Amino acid sequence: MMKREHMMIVAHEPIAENIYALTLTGPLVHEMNKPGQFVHIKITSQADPLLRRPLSLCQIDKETSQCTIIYRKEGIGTTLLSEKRPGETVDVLGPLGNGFPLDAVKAGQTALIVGGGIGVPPLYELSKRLVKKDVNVIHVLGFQNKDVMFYKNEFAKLGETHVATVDGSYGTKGLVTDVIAECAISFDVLYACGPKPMLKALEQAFPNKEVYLSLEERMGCGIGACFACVCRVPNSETAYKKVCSDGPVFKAGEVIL
Amino acid sequence: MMKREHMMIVAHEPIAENIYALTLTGPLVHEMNKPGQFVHIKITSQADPLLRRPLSLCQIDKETSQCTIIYRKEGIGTTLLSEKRPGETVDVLGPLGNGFPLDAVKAGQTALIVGGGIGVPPLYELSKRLVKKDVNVIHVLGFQNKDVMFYKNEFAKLGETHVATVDGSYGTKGLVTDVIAECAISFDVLYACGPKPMLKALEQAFPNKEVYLSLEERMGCGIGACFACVCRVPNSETAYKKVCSDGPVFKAGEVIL
Amino acid sequence: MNRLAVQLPGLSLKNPIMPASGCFGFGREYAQLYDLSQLGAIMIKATTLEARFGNSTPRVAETPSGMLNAIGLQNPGLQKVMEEELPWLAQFDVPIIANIAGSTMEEYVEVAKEISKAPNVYALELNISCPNVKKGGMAFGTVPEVAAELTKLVKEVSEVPVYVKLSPNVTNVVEMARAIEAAGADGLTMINTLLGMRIDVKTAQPVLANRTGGLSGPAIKPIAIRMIYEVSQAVSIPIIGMGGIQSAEDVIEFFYAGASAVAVGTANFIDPFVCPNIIAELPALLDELGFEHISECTGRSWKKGEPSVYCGA
Amino acid sequence: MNRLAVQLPGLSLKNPIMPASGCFGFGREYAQLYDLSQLGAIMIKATTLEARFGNSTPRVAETPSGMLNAIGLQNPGLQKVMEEELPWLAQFDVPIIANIAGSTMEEYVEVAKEISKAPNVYALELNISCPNVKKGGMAFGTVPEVAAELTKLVKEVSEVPVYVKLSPNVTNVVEMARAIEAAGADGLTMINTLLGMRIDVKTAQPVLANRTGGLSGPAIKPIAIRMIYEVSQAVSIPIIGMGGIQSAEDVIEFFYAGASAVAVGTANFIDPFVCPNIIAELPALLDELGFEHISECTGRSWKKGEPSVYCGA
Ligand SMILES: Cc1cc2nc3c(=O)[nH]c(=O)nc-3n(C[C@H](O)[C@H](O)[C@H](O)COP(=O)(O)OP(=O)(O)OC[C@H]3O[C@@H](n4cnc5c(N)ncnc54)[C@H](O)[C@@H]3O)c2cc1C
Ligand SMILES: Cc1cc2nc3c(=O)[nH]c(=O)nc-3n(C[C@H](O)[C@H](O)[C@H](O)COP(=O)(O)OP(=O)(O)OC[C@H]3O[C@@H](n4cnc5c(N)ncnc54)[C@H](O)[C@@H]3O)c2cc1C
Ligand SMILES: Cc1cc2nc3c(=O)[nH]c(=O)nc-3n(C[C@H](O)[C@H](O)[C@H](O)COP(=O)(O)O)c2cc1C
Ligand SMILES: Cc1cc2nc3c(=O)[nH]c(=O)nc-3n(C[C@H](O)[C@H](O)[C@H](O)COP(=O)(O)O)c2cc1C
Ligand code: FES
Ligand code: FES
Repeated sequence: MMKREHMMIVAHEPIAENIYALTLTGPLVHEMNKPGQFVHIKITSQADPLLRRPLSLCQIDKETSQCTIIYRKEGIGTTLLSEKRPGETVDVLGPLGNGFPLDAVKAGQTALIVGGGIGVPPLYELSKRLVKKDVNVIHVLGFQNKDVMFYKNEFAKLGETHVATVDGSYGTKGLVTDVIAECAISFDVLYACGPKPMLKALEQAFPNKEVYLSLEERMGCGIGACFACVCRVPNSETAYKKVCSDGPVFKAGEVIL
Repeated sequence: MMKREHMMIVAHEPIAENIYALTLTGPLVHEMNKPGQFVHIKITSQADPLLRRPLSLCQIDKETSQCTIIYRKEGIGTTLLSEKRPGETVDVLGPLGNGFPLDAVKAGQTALIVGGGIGVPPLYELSKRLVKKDVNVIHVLGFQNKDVMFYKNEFAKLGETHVATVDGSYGTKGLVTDVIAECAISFDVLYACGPKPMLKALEQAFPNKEVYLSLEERMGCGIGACFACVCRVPNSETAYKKVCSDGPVFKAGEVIL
Repeated sequence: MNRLAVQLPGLSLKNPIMPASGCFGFGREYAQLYDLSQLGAIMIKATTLEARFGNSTPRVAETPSGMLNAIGLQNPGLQKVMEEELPWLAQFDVPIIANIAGSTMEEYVEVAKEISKAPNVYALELNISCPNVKKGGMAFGTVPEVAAELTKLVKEVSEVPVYVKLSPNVTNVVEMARAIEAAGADGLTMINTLLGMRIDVKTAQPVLANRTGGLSGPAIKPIAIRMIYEVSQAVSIPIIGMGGIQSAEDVIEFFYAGASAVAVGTANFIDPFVCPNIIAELPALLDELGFEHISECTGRSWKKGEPSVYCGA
Repeated sequence: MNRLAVQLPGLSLKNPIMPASGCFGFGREYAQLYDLSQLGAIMIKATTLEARFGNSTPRVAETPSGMLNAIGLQNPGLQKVMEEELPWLAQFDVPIIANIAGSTMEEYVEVAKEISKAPNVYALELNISCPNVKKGGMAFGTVPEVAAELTKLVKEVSEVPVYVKLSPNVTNVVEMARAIEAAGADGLTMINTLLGMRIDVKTAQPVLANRTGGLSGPAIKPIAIRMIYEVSQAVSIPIIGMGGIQSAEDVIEFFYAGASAVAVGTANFIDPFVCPNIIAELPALLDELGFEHISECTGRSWKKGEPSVYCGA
């Protein structure tokens, strides 16, 4: 169940250029179930910056009561977050949203897992869970360049892993869709998280496949109350889904990207 | 000269109920000259709380490049300040204002030093300097009660020290003026810092003595530019003095309390 | 004796704390977190005659100690609110204040007439001041005669008392308040959001798809306090105050300014438990300040030297 | 080529950054910290005919990401400003914009006539919107006809271009701006402070001795941006923007909204070096954003698809 908790930072370090891994501990970890869920973090106790920041769960370890988040230092909130040290606490609301459906793919089947940039983190917990279910996983990860690449090795340990970089500084030069086409990857179910153009390209590329996409939208409450994060539903003028509480993961076609 | 510097916290601890001693280090210490000067501290890098907080210098040690501030946890700014740990920095603007005139009293003469509550800190550096000049110092310190009393021993090492508490939990029950009257303290020059009613009482009690009073006022800039902290001057409709840049120490009669 | 109970036209509240309209949906999300019966009342999301999708996203943007929103009155429409949301809310022991909006006077009247019949709707709140819709909204909230006319029409059909929500985007809020009081309003709620905007430094384009939006949160608190201070001295109907409330201390400040109850908006997004927390903290704060009953605080900043009299339920 | 130089009526500025009136005194304090010749211009503290003490203290109060002030136009009066402050400022290579105020139209006219003769005064800024003085101030700033009349009278006597400072405390800022433009103003400056208030929880009394005060600082930035966005599309005279600016990014946001230069107020209190710091940071920011000259940024949020043309000095 969703709760609010001041979680303690146990580890916090840069893992690539402007990319940080933040490990938190607290009872709240025991509420975290599905890969693809996110938490909403209030970074200071003061009114500026005012809003919570949505960040995906990248690893959930109930044994040690720890969870890990990977984030990019972007604006003021993540910059202030990056200054926090182990021993300090952060105010966490979560877990929020519905994660990736694990039962969409069966043991022995193949899941293609596609991540772009800072959309990669939630896919790691997803992949771990699928591997545990004996699903065959193939990862295609896209980054701007080698310097901002992270978790390649971690993913490689779980299954076949391809990397594309926009500038060609590592792996295939180009986009994740280039890799998928080039390697003629075949799969049963596709899971993806990343920038909207990437998600749109994947949706279009595989109209007849089962595809799950994790979306991002500017949020107010993060829990479904404020109507900030809605997206439209096909064939309706007024129907909508909320990214925070109905998503962030949607089946391709369920909402208009 | 006034400068802005991020000073490093070397020590920070509670010394009485809600009273903290904060020791800072940095080159700025070498600009700090007069007891009674203050610094203007910005507590977070964010816009809330927005304004700097004026806090008096309690000790200036050029040899170790350290200065100490003693403050009471009052509102949001000092509460956030109290959470800062050694190793962190604070944004300091200073030194500001004109301190107590040391040359108003000569070697061998007697200075009566009167402090009330959180007005006590700047008097410590003042007393040290006067003692160094071979001035005879007598301290009268007033506190609400024993729990919020601080620096009694430090002052006692420098000279005769009397304490009054409002509730009688330590020393004389009553106000600093009660102690002065009771003990029939005689002196050449009086220096005081504390709540306005105390300063007024002292001004009235010693109309023929040389009396220096350190004032408090709500501040904007702290450097004389915003006209927030003005007080009136006797016998004029428009004349004024600024507490931040003309004060905070004024000779009794110079401004209207 | 309940030290927090307050009586307002149509509303017998166990405490004066309620979530503000648009910041609590229809309560379903918060009901997963705590028992809504703890609340003094609930101001539900603005309801219009037909369902509305609202504006394109992004619909929110952060500002220093505040946020802009341009939701654009998204709501499921009168019928669904009557058939699904209000009956669902009836399971809680809490009066509902129905926030209503429209593009025309007729729409307001129609919604008011129907929604005021719902058994758990104890009052209406006329949203005449939404800055995020093209038609209606703003104009109703800035021209005294228009606001008065609308108030009159709604009063004629409403089965419950009518509160009118004032816009802060006016030169003279007292003039608006007086016109609305004269037109028969039972109470005022204030303030709605201030019209604001943010532009993205990288793209040079407004952050909100709607370009402008309504500013809420702590940043606007001093403006809300000033307006309530002015209006409460000029009218004799009660005021439900709002604008940046985050704590029990803020609630007291609004009462001192002249409010008789308060609503909490944006703060629900930062701390979803803010309303029950404030309710829990108020008695101790009243003790500290030396008040028997919270109503003693109303207007204290301008009612000079008034003796402290118990005046609650 | 100077990428920051901008040309405004009467003002040939080496850069578009200037301290806002009332937040920089007459420059003496900041001159101890840096060379004032670095600044684009200086807007001096409001000058009235006679010396004024202003309001009682406390005169400032903190609010979330903002502050309230009720200085009340304290200043040494026209004569002293002419004889002491302006000549002292003449040692710096920086144009002065004289902010003038009054209780009557006659007072404005008299001050404008004299002060515009000072050799280093290159423009006037009519403060028709000070919320902290009983007479004048507010009314001049909220009624278009009154503002237009005052503008006309001052234009008749002034030897330098006249900028009029708009109040945000109005329903329709565009209407005010148009009336003032039609009356012959050479430029607009906006925004002045929003009227606000804080009440002390312990005493139940307003924190400011004057009770209400003007809200400034980052909290009001989204309101300033919105108003400049609206007004810049409705008038053809240039706008000097202000309200919560703290950084080079903020400056760009004001330009995108429609400003041609900016003033920095409250931020000087938080960081006395803020103006020279912003000036130093702007060129790198222009590089990052791909602009040759800062003037290209003006109005970019609404001038859609306009080709990037160099239009500076
Ligand atoms: C469901 C979800 C999961 C996410 N998971 C991750 C993650 O695991 N790692 C990661 O690095 N980032 C993630 N993001 C994006 C992350 O929320 C933003 O990068 C972050 O909010 C930026 O905050 P800031 O203060 O640094 O930037 P600022 O630009 O200062 O933020 C200003 C405002 O805009 C919002 N905002 C800015 N960028 C985004 C964005 N891309 N999406 C939504 N809101 C935004 C902020 O939340 C804030 O309200 C996720 C976003 C969503 C919606
Ligand atoms: C010249 C000078 C020297 C001072 N020296 C000391 C000192 O050595 N130790 C100490 O404990 N206190 C000192 N004070 C008082 C100290 O500045 C306030 O206690 C502090 O600003 C309170 O900040 P806050 O955020 O905790 O309270 P808040 O109530 O949150 O502050 C809100 C605003 O009011 C201002 N404010 C509140 N109380 C005062 C006050 N008494 N005087 C001036 N402004 C105030 C704050 O600076 C801030 O702008 C001094 C004040 C002045 C003017
Ligand atoms: C996301 C959001 C949606 C809102 N929707 C409505 C609405 O539908 N009707 C209305 O009258 N006010 C609406 N408001 C205004 C609030 O009810 C309230 O008046 C305002 O936000 C000030 O209070 P606050 O600062 O506590 O949020 C909305 C505010 C926000 C932030
Ligand atoms: C302490 C203070 C004094 C001010 N005095 C004046 C003044 O004399 N004349 C004037 O036109 N504006 C005055 N202002 C308004 C500022 O010039 C500016 O318009 C406003 O503060 C918004 O900008 P900011 O948010 O950067 O401070 C004053 C503002 C402050 C904070
Ligand atoms: S963020 Fe509030 S409804 Fe999704
Ligand atoms: S605090 Fe600004 S003049 Fe003293």
